[in-house]
Amino acid sequence: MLKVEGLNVSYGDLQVLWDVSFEVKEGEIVVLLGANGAGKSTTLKTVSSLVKPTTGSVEFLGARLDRVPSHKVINHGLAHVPEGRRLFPEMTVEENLIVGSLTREAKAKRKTTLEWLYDIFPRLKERIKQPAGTLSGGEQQMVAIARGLMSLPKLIMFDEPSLGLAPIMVTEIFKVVEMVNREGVTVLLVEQNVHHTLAMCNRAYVLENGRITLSGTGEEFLNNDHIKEAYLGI
Amino acid sequence: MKRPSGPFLLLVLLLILPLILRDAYYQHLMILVLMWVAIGSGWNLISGYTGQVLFGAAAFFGFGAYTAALLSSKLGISAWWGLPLGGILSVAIAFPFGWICFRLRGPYFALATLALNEIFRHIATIWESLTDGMIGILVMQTFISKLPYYYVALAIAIFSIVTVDLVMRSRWGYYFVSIREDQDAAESMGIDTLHYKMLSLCISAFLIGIAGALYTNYMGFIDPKVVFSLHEISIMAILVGIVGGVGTIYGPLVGAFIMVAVQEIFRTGGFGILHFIGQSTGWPFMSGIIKYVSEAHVLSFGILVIVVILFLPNGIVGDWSLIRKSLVNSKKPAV
Amino acid sequence: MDVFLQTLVAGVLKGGLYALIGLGMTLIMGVMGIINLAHGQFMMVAMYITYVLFHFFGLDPYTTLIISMPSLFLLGVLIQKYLLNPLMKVESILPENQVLMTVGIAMVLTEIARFIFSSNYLSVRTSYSSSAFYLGGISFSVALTVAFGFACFLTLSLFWFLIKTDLGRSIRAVSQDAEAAELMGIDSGRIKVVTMGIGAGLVAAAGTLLLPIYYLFPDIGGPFTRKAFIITILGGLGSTVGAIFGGLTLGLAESFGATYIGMDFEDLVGLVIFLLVLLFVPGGFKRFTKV
Amino acid sequence: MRISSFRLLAIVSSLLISIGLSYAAEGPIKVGVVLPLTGEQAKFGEIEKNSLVMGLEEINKAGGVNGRQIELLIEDDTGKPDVGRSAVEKLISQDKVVALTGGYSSSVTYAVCAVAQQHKTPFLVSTGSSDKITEQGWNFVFRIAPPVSEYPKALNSFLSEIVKPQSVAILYENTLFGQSGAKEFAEQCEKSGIKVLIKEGYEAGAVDFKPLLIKVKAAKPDFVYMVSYVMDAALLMRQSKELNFNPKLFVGGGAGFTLPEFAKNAGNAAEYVFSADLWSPQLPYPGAKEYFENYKKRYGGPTEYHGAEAYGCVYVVADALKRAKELTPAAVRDAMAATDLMTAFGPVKFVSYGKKKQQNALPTYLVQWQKGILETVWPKNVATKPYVYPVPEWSGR
Amino acid sequence: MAFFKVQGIVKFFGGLAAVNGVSFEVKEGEICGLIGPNGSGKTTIFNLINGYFPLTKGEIQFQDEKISGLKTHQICQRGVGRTFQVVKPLKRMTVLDNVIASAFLRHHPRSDAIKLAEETIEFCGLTHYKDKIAKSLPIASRKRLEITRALATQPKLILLDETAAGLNPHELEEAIALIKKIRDSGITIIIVEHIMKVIMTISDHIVAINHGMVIAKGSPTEVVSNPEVIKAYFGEDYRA
Repeated sequence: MLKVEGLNVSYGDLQVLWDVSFEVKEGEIVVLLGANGAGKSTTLKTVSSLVKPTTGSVEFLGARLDRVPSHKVINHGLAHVPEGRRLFPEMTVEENLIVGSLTREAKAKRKTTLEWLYDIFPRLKERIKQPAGTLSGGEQQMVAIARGLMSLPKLIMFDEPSLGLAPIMVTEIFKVVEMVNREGVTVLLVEQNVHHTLAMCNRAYVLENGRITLSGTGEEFLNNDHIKEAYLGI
Repeated sequence: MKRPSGPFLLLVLLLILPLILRDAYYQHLMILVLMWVAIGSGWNLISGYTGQVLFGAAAFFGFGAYTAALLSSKLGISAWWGLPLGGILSVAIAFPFGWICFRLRGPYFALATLALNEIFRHIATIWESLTDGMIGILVMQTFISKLPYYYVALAIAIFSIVTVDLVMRSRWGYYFVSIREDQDAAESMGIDTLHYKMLSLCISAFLIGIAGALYTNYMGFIDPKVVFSLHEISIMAILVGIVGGVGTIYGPLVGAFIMVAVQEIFRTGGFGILHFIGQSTGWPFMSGIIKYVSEAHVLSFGILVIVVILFLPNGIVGDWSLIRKSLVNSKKPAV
Repeated sequence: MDVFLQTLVAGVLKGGLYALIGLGMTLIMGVMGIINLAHGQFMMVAMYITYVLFHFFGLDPYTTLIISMPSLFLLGVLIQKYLLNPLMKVESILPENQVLMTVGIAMVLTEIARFIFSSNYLSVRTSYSSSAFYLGGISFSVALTVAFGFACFLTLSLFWFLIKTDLGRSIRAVSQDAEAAELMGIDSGRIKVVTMGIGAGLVAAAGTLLLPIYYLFPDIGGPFTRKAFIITILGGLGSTVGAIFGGLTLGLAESFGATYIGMDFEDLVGLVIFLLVLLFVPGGFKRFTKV
Repeated sequence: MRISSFRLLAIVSSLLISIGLSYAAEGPIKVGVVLPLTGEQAKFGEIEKNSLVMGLEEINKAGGVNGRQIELLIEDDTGKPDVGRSAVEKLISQDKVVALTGGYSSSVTYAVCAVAQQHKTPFLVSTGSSDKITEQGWNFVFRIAPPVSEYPKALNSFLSEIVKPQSVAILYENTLFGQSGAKEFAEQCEKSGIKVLIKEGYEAGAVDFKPLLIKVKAAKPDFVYMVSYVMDAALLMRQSKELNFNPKLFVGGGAGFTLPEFAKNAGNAAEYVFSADLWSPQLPYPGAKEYFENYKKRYGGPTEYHGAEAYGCVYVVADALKRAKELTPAAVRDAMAATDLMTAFGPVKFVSYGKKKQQNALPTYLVQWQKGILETVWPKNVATKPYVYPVPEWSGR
Repeated sequence: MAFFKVQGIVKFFGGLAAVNGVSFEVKEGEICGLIGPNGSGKTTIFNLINGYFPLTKGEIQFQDEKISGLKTHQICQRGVGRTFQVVKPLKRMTVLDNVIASAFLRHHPRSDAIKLAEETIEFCGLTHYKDKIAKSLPIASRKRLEITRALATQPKLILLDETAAGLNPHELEEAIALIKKIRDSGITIIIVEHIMKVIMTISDHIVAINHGMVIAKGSPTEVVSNPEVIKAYFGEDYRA
């Protein structure tokens, strides 16, 4: 479904990704693991064309996304829920969601999508008219996820959805991610939170210093010491 | 280290220029250029080097000009004392000015200085008992010949350039540029940014204030609309700065020369060339062209600003290497 | 009491017009982060368009809105597309070069107007230009009241547009988080162009509405640019509701200043309030409006 | 890098200089003119320029000066003193003019006069109305127009003979013209026992005068004296009408209140408004009416007193050139000082009184808008129509 | 008496506590590592020590003097230098000028400042880049320039914020060597670092933070085996 091959990405003269390749198949949950600064967010930004690679390609359902301007990526059925949620703080919850459905198809189904999402996130329904900036961190994350789903994507990318959340909220967010996947949306997840993600993912890749150093199934990873080394340096 | 000979040659040229160029008209233009060098240098120090874009240079210019004029009209002291005093009082006004404006950064700083500029102009207009309002103040000119004014203006211009040059070579200069490049980094390097921004503003105010006092002495007449003018002084100061080269020692010199020259070329229809062509050929449409050209001098300033900002963002001196490259090697894009 | 009420009415009516001027500037500020120092000059251009249509084609000034607003929209679009957007890529020592660019644009617009129309004062005289009606001894200028009404209407339309349409929501999204907006499929470059157009269109409306009671010459832009940025900062940068508060505040401050301090101080009062707000209420009146 | 940039500078500057010097043509008698032809004041510069050119052509057609033609070298001062000075320096030192005229804004005129005086070149000021210009003891500076303080001369006699008011409100624009006009008038009122209830300036270009006017209305002055320029004047009158403010008189201090645009813009609110005036085509001066008609025919628009001043100037200059012993600036000055000429603008004779030197002393007039026409109503001997006083209330107009 | 002491510092942004009651001490001459997952508040703590943000509550002491409440530049003058996570070089100045600007803090005649700057550049191994414009440097050198500039203020305590992020293995080795060299020259160091390899090898003492609170303190091995720390990094029920 999504095929990333040989990505090299630099910010000015600072190269952050070195020959990164990976693949996501339809219906999967794939996790990109890695310590801070390893290049996870950059990878996602490159996939959604916010950052242009120096070499390499991003292919999604037969289209070369790296050749598409970033605002058109969503038309191909790929949504990106960015790190730090990035809601529109002065707009209400509902408006945030609506802005997620600006593509033609999504717009046509806006009403039903909204109802569907309010079913999934009953908590948001209570806060439709509240400015997004006034919500708690967990609620904001839910709005961000829901906003991503509003475009009815075939694949959705989450960038550290558990960041800065209390442990209980983290568990809940991951439940949501699994649920989204059960609804038939393929998921590409970037996380630090190793345990949760590995337990639920189909496959995982490890990024270290801008390079993919490991790949395999979740089970394989749970028992691999390399992860621990990458994270804790022991 | 060998001293660069360029500035020295220039100095000699400027010193003997009025002796070669006896024409009072060109001497007058040169005096204006030199006055703008001082204003431009002052603007450049706070804006170009310290990075705090000043939209209110006229506040200091007007203050210096009024200091000189009031000395003469109210106290009967020679307006020439206005040169040092105008500078000093401009520094005094720079303190509250800075206290207000330096709470703000970037464009907000710029707007605050613009607002203060306007406030000063209004006060000078309304406070008729002191300033005579728009009736203005007359100061009798001391000399008939242009030469004394020329050399005073030259001295002020040299003083400005040398001051800025010396400051920029000193610790202060390093601090000013550090503040421009990154205020947070500067703070964490132990630089009291507020203090040094204020210092920079004070030096700027001093130079611009002296130029204002020179204006009073030379022109002999001031009113609030002339010396506190947003367009003729504040914006013009910015133009001199950015056209010549932001953050360069000799940028204001080049900028002042170009701005005065452009104004005169347009105003006079290419120093009479168009007129001459019109007369010698007898083409009737030449007079129309002359009219349009002479009306276009402010338009040309506007276009100059747009072109410089888009293509020479660092001004003529700042982007000199770029210009030279494109002149020498015009086929290839100069980057 | 009459003096007070008449001052109040004068301030509110003028404030409505100011709000309209400030709204466009605020919108531009919010989305582009640019202080548009050519805003008053946009207004001047619109006034000339109205003048020409009235003078040569006999169109009523109010009907010329349907031409002046789209024309200025186009002007704004062209300026953003060909002068301001390319500037994003130019690296310069002074980050304020966008503001300086708008100063250059303002000069060029003014001088082009002078080229075409000379410096003469021009005006548009209609039957309602100098008529007034009275409510309890308080006089309401017909044209100013109509202008106020139009200003309210346009303001409400703008709100409707910003809140209810996808394009409006996109504009707000870009102003709050441009990168996130890109991820939602919004072309922020295009939104900037459109926003500049809308901002110019709004101030065009203000100019056209003002013309029947005022007059016109090329340098009229400068004072209105100054008023516009005062309003924008009073209102809290980028806040549309704030711009209305800012406009009314400035209108009232000027009127009450003129009545109770002195007409000399009219402009001064505005400027001093501007500085005070800038210094002591960093968010402008946005702080008190919560929107 | 530095050196080469300076070399370029040197080349450019020497090029400019050589061009400037090479342009010096032989020909007719040269007279310099400094006027604002661009910028905010261009409108008046244009009227004065047109009038000068018209007068010049008439003179040249009639044989010029002693058989020689006159050439006017007209320079734009853009309304800025430093630029005006550039212009006059150029006229004197490069074009070697024998006399100068023009001068619209007072600040520019002052700067320019100082230069003329220093270079001993006679300067006949057409407008520059600041009193101070002829108070400097400059013997090369002459002024054809009365200074701003004398504009309301005729008004004063009208007030003391007919209206006998107790109180006045003075409104003025914050320009040299407004501030000095208001100051002088307030002093004159105090002297003649008229109480100044309100004296308040405003920044030219205000949108709304109502706050000011309701305050004035509440103070109930007998009459209102306004020194305003045309558009502000029209707004003031319109808004006075809207406020139904009915003092005994509205009087303009010249400038804006006498122009056709005022009547056009104020509409019926202009009716019965008085104004001080320096000149009108109905005055019994030879050529006044013809000048007005010819101007209208040739330039398609009406002229007013600024134009008449300039038109008078060119005749005065020609007269002085004619009488000058030789064509040097000093001789022309001497001839000009002895001027005694009747022009379309009025009699011209340069006299010294008070602090003033070489100032043309002219009577001024009171005019009133009646049925959309500006009629001269005072002094009686030159009146074209009797004055309308008392003025009916707004509801009765 | 502690050399450097942070006592119950609290920082609220809006209603959220970014730092909530953090206390720790640093002894003279040691390297103290500050670790924690992304967003746990480490950089905020640096900004509080450095005076960039005012404290909501608590106190910071340096050499028995209260430094909280002072301005950033005053804190620097007291002898606390810092580097930034996102490097802030003075872009249009040369490397030498960057460092001279710092060196002026304690060395007034220009010649002295230049001498110190050159020595510091030498010390940090940037001599090769001395006359280059700062913005043209590769990232590793820019990070090094941050350290050089901080050292030129001759601090007694230096705060290093992610000095090693984005470096390749070879550069990493060099960075570690430099940090050790700085410590050996008698300067106390507090370091925030994500690359555990770096922090484990050089720290004498580690403070782990999560959600703006201290969850563990002690030697590197102690902290890494602390269940709270593992939980913070790997999630609730990771089996270590």
